[in-house]
Amino acid sequence: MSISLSTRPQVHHLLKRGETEAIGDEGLRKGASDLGPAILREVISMGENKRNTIAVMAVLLFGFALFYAGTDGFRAFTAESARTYDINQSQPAFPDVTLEDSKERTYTFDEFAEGKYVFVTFMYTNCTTVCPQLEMNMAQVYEQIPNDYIGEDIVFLSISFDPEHDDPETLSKYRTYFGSNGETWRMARIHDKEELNTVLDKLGVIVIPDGNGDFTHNSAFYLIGKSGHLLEMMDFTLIDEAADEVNRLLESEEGA
Amino acid sequence: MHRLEEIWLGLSAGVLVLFMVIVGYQAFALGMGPPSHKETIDPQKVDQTEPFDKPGVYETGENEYEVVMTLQAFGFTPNDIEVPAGAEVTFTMTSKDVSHGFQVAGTNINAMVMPGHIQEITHTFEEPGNYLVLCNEYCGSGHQLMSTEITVK
Amino acid sequence: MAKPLKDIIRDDPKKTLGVTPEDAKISKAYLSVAFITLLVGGLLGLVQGLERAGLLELPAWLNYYQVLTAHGILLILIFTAAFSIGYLYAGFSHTIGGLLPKVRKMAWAGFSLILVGVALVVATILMNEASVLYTFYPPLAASPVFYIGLVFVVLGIWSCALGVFINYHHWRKNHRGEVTPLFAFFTMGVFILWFFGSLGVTIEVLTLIPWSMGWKETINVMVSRTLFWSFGHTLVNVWYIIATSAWYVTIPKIIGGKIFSDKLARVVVIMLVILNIPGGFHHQIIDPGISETVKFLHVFMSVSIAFPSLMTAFAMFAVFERAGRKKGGKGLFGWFTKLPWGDVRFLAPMVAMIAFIPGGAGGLINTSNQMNQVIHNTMWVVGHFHITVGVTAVLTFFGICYWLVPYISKRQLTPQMNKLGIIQTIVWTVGMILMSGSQHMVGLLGDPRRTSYTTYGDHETALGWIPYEYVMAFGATLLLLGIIIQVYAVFNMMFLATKGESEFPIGEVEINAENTPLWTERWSLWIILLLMVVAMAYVVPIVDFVVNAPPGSPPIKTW
Amino acid sequence: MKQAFYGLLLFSFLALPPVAAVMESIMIVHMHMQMTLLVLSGFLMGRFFQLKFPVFFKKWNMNGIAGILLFMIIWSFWMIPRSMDDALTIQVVELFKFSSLPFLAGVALRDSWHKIGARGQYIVFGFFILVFSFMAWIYIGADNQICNNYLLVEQQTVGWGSLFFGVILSFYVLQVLFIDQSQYE
Repeated sequence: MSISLSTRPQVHHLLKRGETEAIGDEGLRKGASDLGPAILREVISMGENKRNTIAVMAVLLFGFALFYAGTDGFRAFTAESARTYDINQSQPAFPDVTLEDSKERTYTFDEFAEGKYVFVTFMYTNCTTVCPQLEMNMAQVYEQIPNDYIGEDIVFLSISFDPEHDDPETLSKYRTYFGSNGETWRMARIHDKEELNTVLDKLGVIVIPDGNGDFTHNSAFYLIGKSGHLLEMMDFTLIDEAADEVNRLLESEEGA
Repeated sequence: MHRLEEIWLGLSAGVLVLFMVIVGYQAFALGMGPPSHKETIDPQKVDQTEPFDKPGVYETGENEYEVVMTLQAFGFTPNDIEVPAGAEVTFTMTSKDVSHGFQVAGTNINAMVMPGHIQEITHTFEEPGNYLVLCNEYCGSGHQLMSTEITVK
Repeated sequence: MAKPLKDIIRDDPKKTLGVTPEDAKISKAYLSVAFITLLVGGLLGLVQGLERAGLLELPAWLNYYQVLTAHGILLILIFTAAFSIGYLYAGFSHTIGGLLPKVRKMAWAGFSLILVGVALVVATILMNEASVLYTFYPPLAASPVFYIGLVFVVLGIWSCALGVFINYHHWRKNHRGEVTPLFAFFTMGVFILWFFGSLGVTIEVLTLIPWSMGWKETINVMVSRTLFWSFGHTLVNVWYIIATSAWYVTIPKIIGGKIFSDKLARVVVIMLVILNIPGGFHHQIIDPGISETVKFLHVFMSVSIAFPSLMTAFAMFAVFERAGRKKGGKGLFGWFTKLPWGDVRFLAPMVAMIAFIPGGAGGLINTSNQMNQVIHNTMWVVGHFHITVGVTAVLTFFGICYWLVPYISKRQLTPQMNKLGIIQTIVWTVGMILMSGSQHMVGLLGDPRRTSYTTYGDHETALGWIPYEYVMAFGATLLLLGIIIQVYAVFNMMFLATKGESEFPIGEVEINAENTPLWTERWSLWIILLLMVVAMAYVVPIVDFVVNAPPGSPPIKTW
Repeated sequence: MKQAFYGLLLFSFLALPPVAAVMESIMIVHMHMQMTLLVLSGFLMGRFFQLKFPVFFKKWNMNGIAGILLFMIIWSFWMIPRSMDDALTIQVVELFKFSSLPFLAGVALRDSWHKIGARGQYIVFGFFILVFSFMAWIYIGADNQICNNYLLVEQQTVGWGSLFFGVILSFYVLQVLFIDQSQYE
């Protein structure tokens, strides 16, 4: 079983050096064209060309279909973008879980939300990379919302997915770094492992512990509508767009 | 290829694969994998870092113990350790200076303890006795003196 | 295949007329260094063995770890390198018809570089500035001069490697459409592996130099360690390929047989070159900071090296059986007795091969996740590499001497030397069985390696190890005796034995064997595959150690 | 035919659930080793199909272009982070991976490699260097998740690994281009 890995045509292997020189390329070409009369050759090559074109077209078409299907029509090249797209489409309901906030109060999500919009992020306080940025950006969105709406029509909530470490004490300290007031913008943990997992699963938040006490996770802004369903999932790096979107929703609500 | 050669190589490959299967089964299904803890620590600030600021033996559950241990040239802290027979003991270790080895003669406890890294190994001591703990990675002129004992009662 | 003599003389005058005197000089120089080093290193080995058993107390100016460092570096690095270069250059010159003048110069340049390196390394060890052992794990910090000496040694080896590459290229240009002689093929494989295998440790040493000088404050311990082992175990396999070169190429000729399959031998070399470098990772199986899955993958990569070795086992025994049967051996094992047991040129490498059966099995144990935990850093490991390196590689080297030295010095292997060689082989074998055997056993009981004499405060477990250590010391004594005989034999054959022509035994291929395809010569492709395998193996731990690096360690001197 | 058998053996080994699970648990092993080995198994098994359906290959892959395009398309598809993530979470996608890589990409590569000639092979090498460079660029540079199933450090590992592969492959191609290969044949 020898696999030839040569990058040159195989013919040279079969002929010794001297012979190759004697026959030369001329001879090789002649050998190849000894297939039949000129006309027949013409016909064959026409058929060949056509088939080659067909085959290439078919492959390209297949490739196009494959990429189209695999990327939701060239929209989602990462699973994260696919997830955003999916969730924005399906608008899952936020599960009614029990929260424990930085002031050691416990209540369910529905009690907290009660006919308001909720602007949600997921984080953990030990995080040194994305989470501070995420919360910082959240703070900027918070500031861009007119005061009238805050607390009345919309509340903010940062949920920790590291309940073991993030007790109320830790959260109340963490909250002050970003100017969260603990009332209209609360930081809370979901104590019950099962409930936590349901939320993460429903909203497609993926959290992988890395063994060092840190987590690799995805981040986004989640806007929950008044009915408790997810309205929109937004890129957390686009602060102004997110704030505008929220404001637009709140205003249209008022007008109606 | 010769027929016999092919049979021989086929068998060899089979044995090697079987070997891998056993190793893999033990490591992943039976949880007998080698100590591979991943946390890190500043090797120059071990004394100020939790939990190594308070090395010692802690009872963490029913017949479960955690030994927080630092290794330095040429000794182990805490020094003499006492646990009851049948206790499941987890050693959480780090080095304050150079590379050390943590070996308990007569058991399968054997782990490298590197500066900057926290290593963990768990063992259940069934038999009472006086176990010899020694450093098995060269750490300097007093390397042969670096030892302690675990007393299992 | 047999060419008329006239043609041979025209094509390859040097082959017909024996060794080229200039090339022989290179080999003689390297071999002399090798065997002087062996004598010193062996003596230090005995000192260690006696100290370890508590039979000898070292004077105040010399400590155990100093002796151990010198023993390790002299034997593992210098003896093997010098011997290998001497041997390979002789065979390379013989099979391709002499070295180019510039390649000769490179070999001499390499020789000087290695000598300078050895001088620097030995000086720092003697001054007790470098008792960091052969593995010099940071943050143990030796004097910068020690590391600079190591760089010189590596540069010397690279110079020789480059010489081989240049000469090979030259040969290829003039022999289009031909496969290289098998011995030259082995030589290429060895030097390619040597070069790429030493890249990791070179990077490590180059980062250690500024650190040991105080220009850089800290070092990443785990990265250094990983880089070291990418080299540390590859080196062992370099010797192994060198030993197999003698098995494949010369033994068939010595025993009056034929090479089983030229193609198979080359495939084995290619596989060993491609697969080898990741094998070193099993030294880190119980290290922190590497996940179990990555370790498991490395077990797989290490174990895969066993495959070409099993191919070798088959090929060698096929050669033996055919040669024995040709000489009239009957029945299932009759051929075995027909082998030339009284010829040291066969006996020594044969014992070496047999030793690789337990040696290789021990290797599989060392490389597997859980069993490694039982014997990691114990005397078992010492026993393991004394049987693999000390017997499989070194005893083959010894056997090679009995035809190589007469060949390069235009003398003969006299019957007295042959007899001496047989005695040497027996002394060596018995010594190793005693020493390595007791090391294996006491290792299982937990006796740590690289540790000066100690009873750990008369702990009963430690006291139980002492009897084994006595046996070790006794074995070490026999081994030193063996070394003295060997060194005497080498220099006798080099300068004193009867003059005459000796042949360089190059086996011929079986007539009906497959032809060797030319694709085996695509070294650029094998190098690419080698690098891909290395990348696959090392990118995960290295990136992990760099990205999740803890604060580094400053240089520390604890001796 | 023997190599087709070895190919099948390799393929069955890779498809064993524990083997697949171990390989997929490390991102770089998943992308660069498992997928490569799958293609290799198909490459070996290709011999079987070539002998079984000689007419088909001759007819529809006359000059090798269609085959090599198919190979490149399949390979690129699996280098999309999304596809790889989906393979881990969606059974059907995983099944598609295990069939497309060997039976479409591997077999096509086998049949086309010699047909496309030296120039075509350079293009394939160029394609690989491009893919590797691109992966190096996105994975090393990315400071947030591209793949939801792996840690950030694993993504970076893939980036550096791809960079390394790209560089050594470039060296290889340069070497083939500038050193006269005929002396090695």
